[in-house]
Amino acid sequence: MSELTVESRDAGEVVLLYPKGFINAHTVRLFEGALQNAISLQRFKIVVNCSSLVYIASAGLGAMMGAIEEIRSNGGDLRLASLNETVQNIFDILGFNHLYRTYASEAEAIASFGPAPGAASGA
Amino acid sequence: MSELTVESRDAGEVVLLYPKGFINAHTVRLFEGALQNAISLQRFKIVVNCSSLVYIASAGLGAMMGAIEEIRSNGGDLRLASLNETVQNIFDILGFNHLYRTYASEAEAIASFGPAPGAASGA
Amino acid sequence: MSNAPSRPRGRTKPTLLVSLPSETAYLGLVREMTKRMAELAGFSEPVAEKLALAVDEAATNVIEHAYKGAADREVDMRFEDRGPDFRVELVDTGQMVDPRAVPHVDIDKFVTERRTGGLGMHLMEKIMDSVTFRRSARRNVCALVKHKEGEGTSRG
Amino acid sequence: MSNAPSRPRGRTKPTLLVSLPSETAYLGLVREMTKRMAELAGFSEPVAEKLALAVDEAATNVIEHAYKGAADREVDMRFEDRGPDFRVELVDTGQMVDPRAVPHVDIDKFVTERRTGGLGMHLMEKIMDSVTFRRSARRNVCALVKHKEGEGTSRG
Ligand SMILES: Nc1ncnc2c1ncn2[C@@H]1O[C@H](COP(=O)(O)OP(=O)(O)O)[C@@H](O)[C@H]1O
Ligand SMILES: Nc1ncnc2c1ncn2[C@@H]1O[C@H](COP(=O)(O)OP(=O)(O)O)[C@@H](O)[C@H]1O
Repeated sequence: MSELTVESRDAGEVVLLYPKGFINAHTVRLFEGALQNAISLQRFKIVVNCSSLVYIASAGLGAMMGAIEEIRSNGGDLRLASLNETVQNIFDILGFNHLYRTYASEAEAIASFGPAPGAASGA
Repeated sequence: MSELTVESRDAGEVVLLYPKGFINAHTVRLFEGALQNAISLQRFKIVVNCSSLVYIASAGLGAMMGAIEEIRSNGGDLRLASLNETVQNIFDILGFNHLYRTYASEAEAIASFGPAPGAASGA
Repeated sequence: MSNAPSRPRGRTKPTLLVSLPSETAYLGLVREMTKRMAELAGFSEPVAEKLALAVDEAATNVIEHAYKGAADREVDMRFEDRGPDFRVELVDTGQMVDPRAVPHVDIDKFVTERRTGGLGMHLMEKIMDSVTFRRSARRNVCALVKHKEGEGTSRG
Repeated sequence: MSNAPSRPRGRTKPTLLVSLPSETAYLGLVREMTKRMAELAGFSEPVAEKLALAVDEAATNVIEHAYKGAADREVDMRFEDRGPDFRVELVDTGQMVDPRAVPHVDIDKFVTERRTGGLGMHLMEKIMDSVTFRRSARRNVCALVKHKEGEGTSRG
């Protein structure tokens, strides 16, 4: 049974994370690991695509809180895309919308980091 | 909470039933009601489209067994379309494949009843 | 294996105990719990779904036969991950089941004779490795066991 | 039915009792059970999902704080549909909780100070109408209550 999987992909300078399933205190290590992995690779522009994230308990929000300081102090950010209603709702309850930028689509979240250096010269 | 809904549609002489969700001893009355309704309207050519049927316990199979005699003795039949793997499996365990004809698609199940009288003249 | 009163001895993994009202409205919960416990015990999803069906059938029988449909009684369930075995017990205080009185379905006859009863028991026996009924201390205990090593070669 | 001591008196609807190991592996089951029990009590699916989150948080706290992560203890849960109230109790035999010692999160400070703890408690309180802790007979009881009439106007 895999209650959670987290895939990771590159989109230029941006790292995309795809948590799929349920983040609770049991599965959160996997999500935390994916965040820490990006950080250890010095990849600080992170988009979490939440389109397949069904559920997130406070443990998952804590994992983001635990990483955000380091991410931002290195000129990066953690931004969220495609939250479903349940997850959006949890964010709202906690006032996380003041803390994290969320976007309706992955493309918008990626674009929010500005044009990639490669893209500018390659046009 | 609706664990089961059963829609009914007409396709010429054939009645299509769309059980959606879970058929168990709690929800089976609804399925039984849909079968009995078709029978009471003298509609004996019945296709149960199982594409949204997630689960069927013996109560649901019992409901079909309870109706099949009357359906067949009136020149009709109860045929099944688009069973998912779980449901197909339950059928196999019980040897129901000897009792009921199953089809990969709804169109095939409808066609198995032969051309509708209207269709033949309308061509 | 089934002479344990109710607590098993030794290194049995922790157990889930559930006590629920004898209402068919709870059968969906029984199905979900069983599926999840089977997955936690290591069964693949398709097998876990079949185990959930067997336990649904057993719980349905307790409600419909042992309690004759009375909705104000209690069904106690125990899920155990016993190393090589996944074991589910259902306990009721209703009418006694005489295992010899329970009709065994001959599925070929079934097909020709078109009976409607007996399907649940047949499913339970096809899916599980063992299905036993016993009476102890005025309670009926139905025990369903599935061996883990047989998972891949499950008949069901 | 049963004269079990743990049964509440009166016309309270039948109750679901669950006893599970103090392992985070069971949190998914806790979530599913709560969602289903909330739906059976009449809450809409979105509200039932929030109630499931609150109970997940409470169970997580029992495992992580009361039992300090020990996986071999027991968490007892009771779900009750008390007419106007949906009530879930979690009982543990672990470390005592002093409700006054539990830090209340000021979400605005939280945002500026970027703490990581306290989120679970905050969610529970936002979602439920009442969250109480009490100690009785060496057991900790955490009771979560949601009024049904408030469903439509749920703050969460
Ligand atoms: N838990 C039980 N308590 C009492 N009788 C039972 C129980 N389970 C099964 N039986 C008996 O066995 C018969 C066959 O059960 P089953 O195969 O589930 O079919 P059905 O429930 O449709 O009759 C029942 O009709 C009943 O007489
Ligand atoms: N069931 C409990 N038993 C003991 N202490 C608890 C319990 N629930 C909460 N606490 C205390 O309250 C604090 C806040 O809990 P919570 O908001 O869930 O955040 P976190 O668990 O992330 O610390 C915990 O750190 C703990 O000290």
